[in-house]
Amino acid sequence: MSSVLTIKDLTEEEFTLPGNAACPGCAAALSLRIALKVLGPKTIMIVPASCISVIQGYYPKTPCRVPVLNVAFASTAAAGSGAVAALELKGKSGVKVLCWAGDGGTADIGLQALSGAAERNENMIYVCYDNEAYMNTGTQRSGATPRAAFTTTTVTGKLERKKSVPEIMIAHRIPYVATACAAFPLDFASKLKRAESMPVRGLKYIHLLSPCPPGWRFPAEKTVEVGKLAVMTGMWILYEWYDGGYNLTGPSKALLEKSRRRPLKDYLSIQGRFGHLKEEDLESLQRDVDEHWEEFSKKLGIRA
Amino acid sequence: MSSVLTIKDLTEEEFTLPGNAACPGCAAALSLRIALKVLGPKTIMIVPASCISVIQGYYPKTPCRVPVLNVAFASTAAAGSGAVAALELKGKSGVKVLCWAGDGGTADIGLQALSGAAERNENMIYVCYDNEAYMNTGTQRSGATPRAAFTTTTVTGKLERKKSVPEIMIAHRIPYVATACAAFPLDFASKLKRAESMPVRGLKYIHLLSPCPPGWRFPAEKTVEVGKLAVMTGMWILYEWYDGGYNLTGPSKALLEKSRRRPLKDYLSIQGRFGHLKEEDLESLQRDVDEHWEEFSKKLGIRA
Amino acid sequence: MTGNHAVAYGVRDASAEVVAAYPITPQTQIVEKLAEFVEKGEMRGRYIRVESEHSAMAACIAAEACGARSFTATSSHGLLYMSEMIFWAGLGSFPVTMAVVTRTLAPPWSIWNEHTDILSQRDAGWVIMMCESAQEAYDTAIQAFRIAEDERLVQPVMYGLDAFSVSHTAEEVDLLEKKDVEGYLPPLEPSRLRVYMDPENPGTFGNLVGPDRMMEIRHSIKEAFDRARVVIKDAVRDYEKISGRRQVGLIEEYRCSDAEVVMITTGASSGDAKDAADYLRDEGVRAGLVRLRVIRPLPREEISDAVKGAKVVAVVDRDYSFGYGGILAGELEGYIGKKMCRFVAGLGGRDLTPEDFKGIAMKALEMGEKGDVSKEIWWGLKG
Amino acid sequence: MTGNHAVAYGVRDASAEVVAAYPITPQTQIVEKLAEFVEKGEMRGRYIRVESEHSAMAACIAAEACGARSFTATSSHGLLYMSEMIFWAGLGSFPVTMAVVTRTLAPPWSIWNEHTDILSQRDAGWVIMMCESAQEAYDTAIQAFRIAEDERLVQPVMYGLDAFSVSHTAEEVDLLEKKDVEGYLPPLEPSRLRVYMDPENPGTFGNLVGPDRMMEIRHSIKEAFDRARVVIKDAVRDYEKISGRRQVGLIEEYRCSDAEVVMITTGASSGDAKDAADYLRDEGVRAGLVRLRVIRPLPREEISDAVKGAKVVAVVDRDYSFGYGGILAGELEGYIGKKMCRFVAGLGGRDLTPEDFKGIAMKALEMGEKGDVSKEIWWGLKG
Amino acid sequence: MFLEIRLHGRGGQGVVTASEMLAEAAILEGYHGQSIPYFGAERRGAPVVASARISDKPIRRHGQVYTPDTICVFDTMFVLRKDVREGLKEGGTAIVNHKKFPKIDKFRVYVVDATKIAVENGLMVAGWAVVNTAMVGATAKVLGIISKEVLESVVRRRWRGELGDRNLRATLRAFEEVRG
Amino acid sequence: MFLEIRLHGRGGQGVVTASEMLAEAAILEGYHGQSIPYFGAERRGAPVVASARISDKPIRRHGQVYTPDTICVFDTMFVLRKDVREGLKEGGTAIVNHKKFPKIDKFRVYVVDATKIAVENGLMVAGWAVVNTAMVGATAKVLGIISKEVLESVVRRRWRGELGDRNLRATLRAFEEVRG
Amino acid sequence: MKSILSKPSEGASGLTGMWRIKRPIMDTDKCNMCMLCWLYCPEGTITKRAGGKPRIVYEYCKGCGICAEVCPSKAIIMLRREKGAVDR
Amino acid sequence: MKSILSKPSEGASGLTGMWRIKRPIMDTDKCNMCMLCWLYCPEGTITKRAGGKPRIVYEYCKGCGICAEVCPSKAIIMLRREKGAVDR
Ligand SMILES: Cc1ncc(C[n+]2csc(CCOP(=O)(O)OP(=O)(O)O)c2C)c(N)n1
Ligand SMILES: Cc1ncc(C[n+]2csc(CCOP(=O)(O)OP(=O)(O)O)c2C)c(N)n1
Ligand code: SF4
Ligand code: SF4
Ligand code: SF4
Ligand code: SF4
Ligand code: SF4
Ligand code: SF4
Ligand SMILES: [Mg+2]
Ligand SMILES: [Mg+2]
Repeated sequence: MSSVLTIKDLTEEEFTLPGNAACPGCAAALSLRIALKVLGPKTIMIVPASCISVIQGYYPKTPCRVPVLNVAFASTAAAGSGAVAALELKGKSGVKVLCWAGDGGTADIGLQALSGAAERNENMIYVCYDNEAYMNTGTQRSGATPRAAFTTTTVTGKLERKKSVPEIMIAHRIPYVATACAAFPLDFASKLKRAESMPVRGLKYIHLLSPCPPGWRFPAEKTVEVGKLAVMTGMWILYEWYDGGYNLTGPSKALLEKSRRRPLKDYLSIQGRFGHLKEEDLESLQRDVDEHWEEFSKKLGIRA
Repeated sequence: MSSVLTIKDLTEEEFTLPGNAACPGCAAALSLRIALKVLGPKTIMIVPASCISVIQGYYPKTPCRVPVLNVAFASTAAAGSGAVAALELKGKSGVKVLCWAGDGGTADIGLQALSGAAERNENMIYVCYDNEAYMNTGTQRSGATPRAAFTTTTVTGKLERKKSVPEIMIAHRIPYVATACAAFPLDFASKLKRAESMPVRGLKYIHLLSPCPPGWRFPAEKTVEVGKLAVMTGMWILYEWYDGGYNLTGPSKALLEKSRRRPLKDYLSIQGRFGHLKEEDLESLQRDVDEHWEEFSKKLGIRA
Repeated sequence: MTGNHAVAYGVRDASAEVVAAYPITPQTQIVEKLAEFVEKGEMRGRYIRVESEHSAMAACIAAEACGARSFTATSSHGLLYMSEMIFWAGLGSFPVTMAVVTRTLAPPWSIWNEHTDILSQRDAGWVIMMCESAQEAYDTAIQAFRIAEDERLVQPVMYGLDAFSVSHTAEEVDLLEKKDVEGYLPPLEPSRLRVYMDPENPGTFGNLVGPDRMMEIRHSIKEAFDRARVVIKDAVRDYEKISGRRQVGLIEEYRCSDAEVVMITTGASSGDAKDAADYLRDEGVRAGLVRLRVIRPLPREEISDAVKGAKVVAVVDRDYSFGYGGILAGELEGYIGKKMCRFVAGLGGRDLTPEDFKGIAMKALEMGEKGDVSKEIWWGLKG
Repeated sequence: MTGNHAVAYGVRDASAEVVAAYPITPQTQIVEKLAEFVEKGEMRGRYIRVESEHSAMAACIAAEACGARSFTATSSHGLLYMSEMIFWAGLGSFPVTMAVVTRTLAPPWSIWNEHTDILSQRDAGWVIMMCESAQEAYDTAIQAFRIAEDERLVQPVMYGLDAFSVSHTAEEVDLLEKKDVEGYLPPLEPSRLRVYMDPENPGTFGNLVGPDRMMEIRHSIKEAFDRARVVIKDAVRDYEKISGRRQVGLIEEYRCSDAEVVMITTGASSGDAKDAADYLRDEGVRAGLVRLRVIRPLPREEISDAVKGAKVVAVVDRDYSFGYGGILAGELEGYIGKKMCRFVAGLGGRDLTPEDFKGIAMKALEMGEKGDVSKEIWWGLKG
Repeated sequence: MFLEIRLHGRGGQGVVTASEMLAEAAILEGYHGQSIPYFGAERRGAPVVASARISDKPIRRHGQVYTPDTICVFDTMFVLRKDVREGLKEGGTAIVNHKKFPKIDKFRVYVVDATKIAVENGLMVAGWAVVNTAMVGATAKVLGIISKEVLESVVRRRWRGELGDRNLRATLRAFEEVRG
Repeated sequence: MFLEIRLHGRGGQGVVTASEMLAEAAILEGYHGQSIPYFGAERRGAPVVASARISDKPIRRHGQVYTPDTICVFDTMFVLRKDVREGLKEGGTAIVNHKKFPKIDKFRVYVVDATKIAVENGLMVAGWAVVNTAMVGATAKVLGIISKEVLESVVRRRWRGELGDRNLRATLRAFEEVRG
Repeated sequence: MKSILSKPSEGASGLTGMWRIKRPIMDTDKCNMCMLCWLYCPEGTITKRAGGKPRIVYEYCKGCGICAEVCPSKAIIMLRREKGAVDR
Repeated sequence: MKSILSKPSEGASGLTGMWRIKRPIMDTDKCNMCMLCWLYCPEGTITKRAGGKPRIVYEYCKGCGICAEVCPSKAIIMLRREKGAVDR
């Protein structure tokens, strides 16, 4: 279970039409474009309040070439459950349900519905695109905002650590959990493909780090670079979890050894949201990363 | 960090007065009685809709000798957060906040508020007394209902596995997570004491298995026996998690080896809610337990 | 059969396809019965055991969007907890139906009857009905689907059952033949929907609408509601045909035409009020009753017609809006005028009996005679 | 300063102790500013960055129960998502205050102005006020604490700011001296509360109340609301003293006394309506205006007095209840009677200008002359 | 005819079921029937009340029964409690689960040893005698409008097989044994 | 006096800030002032509109400005768009960020090279020239009721230190360089 | 201003001893004073006597039988009410 | 009965090429057809020509510059609009 897609595997057909309302350089828009290439037209999207609801622009137009059900902020996975039930009942099991929600709509206000759907093991794919704050409302902190980041509600930097939704989902023991990063679209595409083609029914969860130029305060063209640095510095780990065990994927595979990881500073210093940090803050965050890897590497051993 | 309290350590003073509205043999009432002995009168309780809200009987009387704020079903940990903020601001840091919620109010409708409080690491103790269904409304399934159990909304037995809130809380990396069982009040008391006296601020979470005679369908006098069997069969594991690592506690310490565990059947067969099970169901549930221990034993290795 | 079970049978007989619900006293019997129907194969639908009411309604909405007939039930706090999604269903024109067992809102906790909960959702774009008995609960459960899905309307419908006095009271209930119900209801086709998620013909529901277009979208719902009266009347008339039983339309008039005092009520205790009217007439007082079966659309004209001849009208509210008063009285004020007495009664589960209604009618007559009806009376208030 | 910032400054100046809030457009500026005040030490309070609005209100309630002055702010869907807790605060008599930036409810998504959201909570046991300007937003933020905590009332207070036209519009705002505000507000003492969690004197809040006692508990809230008028008037009078500025009480009457046509409005566009009244008077039409500053308790008598002399009254609703109509018109119907014209205007963020109000007033006069005011007019509806 | 019956027992004795059975039986006999539970915190052993109405006209009212014609007392302990007798009409009937019971002037008192009947028919749950079917049998007899055949069908609808047999036996025996 | 101004620019240019600065400056000059953003999905580069009102009487209305006396066009690209000029009163004023610009008969047109001024003062964010302070300076001059001193204080309130210096320089330079 | 708090009192739900169907009877002679019965009684209806021996408060004891089950010395037996001592 | 669904169309938010401040210019000679620019363009405004080489759709290209950044052969440069070709 480790086939990796290549560019050639992605259809040329676009399911998000150009001329949408995403900011220039938006990684969330990029990832959605890729995702729909993988899943194809027989997909119903469920979208809560978020940048992605705004990206769709104004009625009576939409850039989305698959059906999209916009839903209330807290209700994504519950709406997904209703859609799955209806489709199965109507015999349309070929139609996939894709929930596509932000970190706020997943880690905070949508967590309960997601947890409920996970416990019931609803047969759908849930992607959380994580831009690490409430971006649509102008960059307030979310549970997924990393420690020390500036947001408009943590003007001196967030005090608490980032909530890990993938680990929470693993605690739910659903069939498939993965992390991804918008800067590695083929890794993301491969994981989506895997999630889609798993033989077991159930909830497949992918948590996608999605750099955001205005929210993270970097120039639009740096989106891919920032995303790559998140992974290369080890701040964000690419992995999959299924059958009770973890796998590192993509560049993260090579980063178990600390020396292979780029210094965290490279990632932090190109983003305005970390601009206020002092040297000791950087060090403390670097320690977090190192500890996290250490903890994580122990989990890697466990495959049931 | 493993001091275990004895009967002598528990005050004779009662903080839940006799003559309350709990069913005869209620383990939740027993545990609350013990908990308040440990925490003492300088405790504010936050209680959502649940059996515990009914146990308090009718206005203008209450059996509770500590202040109790009854709150809406979904709001326990959020209300706890507000109470903590107010008490700290008012300089009353000696007063503890104890959230006391059922499994429905914790694993299902209250999970989001709990997760939020965990991410913010609010300084309070949260006890989930888990009677494995919505008992106050007459035994409907909850996320914490174990697989195969009869409830009024799973009349042929629940299909999905029990959601593990302690594991979800561990994924939040709060300072202290423990499981307990009402049949081992001193183990529970010791964990509460530990949670209370931890030097680090933050959320301490204890998940307490709480047998329920009418809901599980066994005679009232068997409450302690049923609880003990839950542990001795390995269906319920007593453990603590802190500083990044797990500890088994109480009788569970001795149960790593499968042969030391009582057959699961001993536990299931004395409860009406499992009365419909066939031999192969029992075996399949036994396999679940064995697998769970295997998985769990691997985690025991990890102490950061 | 209890009112709750009557609803469950109605939902079964109407071939609901997706049920998503969360338990709450005194609604539990409805969803327990439905869960059982589904598990035992007596119903083809799916039962989603959601983790909250908010999710229940979200699941129903999405199920409707995917073409499935859907149902939920709740009460009091469950209703408030799903309020955001109730508006979502109403403003999005998803023809969900929902039973609401009316219960007092906390705090403090109370599980007994009051109508404030269902009335608190009266702006949400739903048709709102109230049931007087278990039989009417069954009938309404079926009619609700017909009304909700009528192409002229396509809006959700909720109906109230008084906690315990309808929900748990066991009464005689005639059930219909499944095939009659099938003929009565629209086909289980997605075409009946305004919002349908169809990969063959993709569209986006709910993206932003600017100030230049939103008001027109809202107005189209208003127009649907303008048609709702007719839709309901048709649904009732056709139901009379399949059931062979008389049905009440928007309002029920009981001994109203010659009444000097008319009580206006809704829900379970209307029966007690009818008994009271009979007793009063035995005693020589011409009392009558208007029962609101439908609260949205509010049958203002029908009511003002019905009470035209009365000397005095007593609106009995089993609900309250602080700083405003009894809600029904407030809403009907302009249509009844200076002869309207406002009674607030039966809050927090306080029972109402024929004796109470006799008292209310007499008090109203007395106030009418004195010429001052301005005071709101809290009936049965203790010292 | 924008209306949003005005609220934040008001809350700071009132020494709020616990702020728990969740962001939503167009409320974000309020909570961002408060978060900044707290982080930068300009305010002694705590800011709880909750994970939802339901939790925001729950935290405020518990903070009040532990003796802390608390505040939150939200809008539209945030308001609906916390609805259960809004009722909890109201029915439990927790004197929380809350700013509501009024915004159109979805679906479809809209972030623009409409009043249906705040009005949807009108049964919750809260005092409800509406602000016309940034200055009034500041003043109201402070007065709200005084009103909420007044021993004669002890109920929560919410106040609306029209999305963007008040919330984001920058205007002149006079701030008060901190010490004046301190003198104006009740002391920060737990004694002002009906519910106080005190380990020295333990009690239980909210356990079951049977049908034998509940109605009396509700009635005690009704009585508090009966006193609310006076409480508000006192709060306004005392505020005039410390601010040296004229304040509006329950309603504002603008050129009403001799008006042939009176418009009834609330919120931001009342200013546009006043300009319209002036223009009309320039053109020889005696137009006037009643602005509702307070919606709960509903100032029925005040309004009916104010419009007594008018030939015709035009109630302008920026809100809608399907199957009922404009909410304010519906609520005032009985008090204004047969000369009331109902206008629904400015839904979904459609802007209202002095030209619109001129048109509305003229249309009302025309309808009044024709003698038929029964039709509800959707003003500014396109094709 | 308009009959109001109130049943008093304790959680676990099947009081609500009994009132439903009475209403159902009346309906099968061609009357109109209604059963109204009073819902509180229902705990095993704690007091429980339910009511039933039987009438030859449709029953429209939905309130509790406050002035019963008949009370049915499932549990001896309660007999002496004031609230149990509250509202019972003068000349009304009390049917009591008891071996024997003193006459009370104002009421007609019937007794039946429902506990014994239940125990002897193995109608026990967790140490509790479930006396509801016996009490229904006794009440049916006293009311005089419900036949044994109808009782049988009411019992059979609720309990299948052997459990049904035992409940039926209890019902019919109480029908026979009740005495006034 | 009652002046209505509408500002047109793109996300990232500081249009709303500019309208707030104008209103604030007017207030400091003793007038009443009001700034009203039109709020949409604000994306970098996407069209943005805001309005301001200046009056010698209190401003009560709160609607958008539909018939401006003056429009302020931050971005050359927009100049030719119909919606930008929509409602501009005959004889009204247009202040345009441009090197030079053709006279238009119906309006009085002023130009200022705000982009150059911003660039030369290092007012760049992510490759964007933030032209708002320059546009405020130019507009202030054209309106003729706002003094340089007031402009300075309005700028200083918003930006401290060196950033304030640069913004102030841009404001004052535009004040000087705008021509009609 | 009126507090709407409920106040702590015994018997908040009445004399719950009335719920009992079996009655725990303690044989103090057999008792070894381990106090497990006290520890496990859900109701708190077992108190300590002066001498240190446990005592059952029958007003509120619901008769669940847990004390009898956990007593290591079988010092407590459960009597069916019908056959046992007269209830208060 | 009226559907209230929005229908898919290009330019749902207008000609977003107007948002651009820099313009990507592709030097097809330098292009090695790796299609990374196509893969990474968030807008989908890079399409394949007949010959297999990428082409930029300027009506909607927002000028984010990602394509230029990810191009391994530096075949795309970003021109400031002011100095570059006239925009449509
Ligand atoms: C109940 C409710 N609360 C708040 C909002 C306001 N809101 C809309 S989108 C959003 C932020 C979404 O954040 P996230 O999920 O991280 O997505 P992003 O905008 O960052 O893409 C918020 C707070 C809402 N729509 N509904
Ligand atoms: C929003 C809301 N939904 C439903 C309910 C009804 N309700 C009250 S208690 C309860 C069950 C509680 O279950 P749990 O938390 O497991 O506690 P238990 O009753 O089992 O002790 C339910 C469903 C409610 N009070 N509020
Ligand atoms: S704010 Fe960030 S996530 Fe949202 S559209 Fe812009 S770039 Fe994308
Ligand atoms: S139902 Fe269970 S948990 Fe609830 S009071 Fe009874 S025994 Fe305790
Ligand atoms: S458990 Fe038995 S031995 Fe121990 S104290 Fe109680 S009665 Fe005595
Ligand atoms: S029987 Fe139960 S309630 Fe009574 S004393 Fe023993 S343990 Fe306590
Ligand atoms: S990335 Fe560069 S080399 Fe590759 S296809 Fe695009 S333009 Fe050509
Ligand atoms: S500049 Fe950005 S939007 Fe334009 S083609 Fe390149 S990647 Fe796509
Ligand atoms: Mg986000
Ligand atoms: Mg439970």
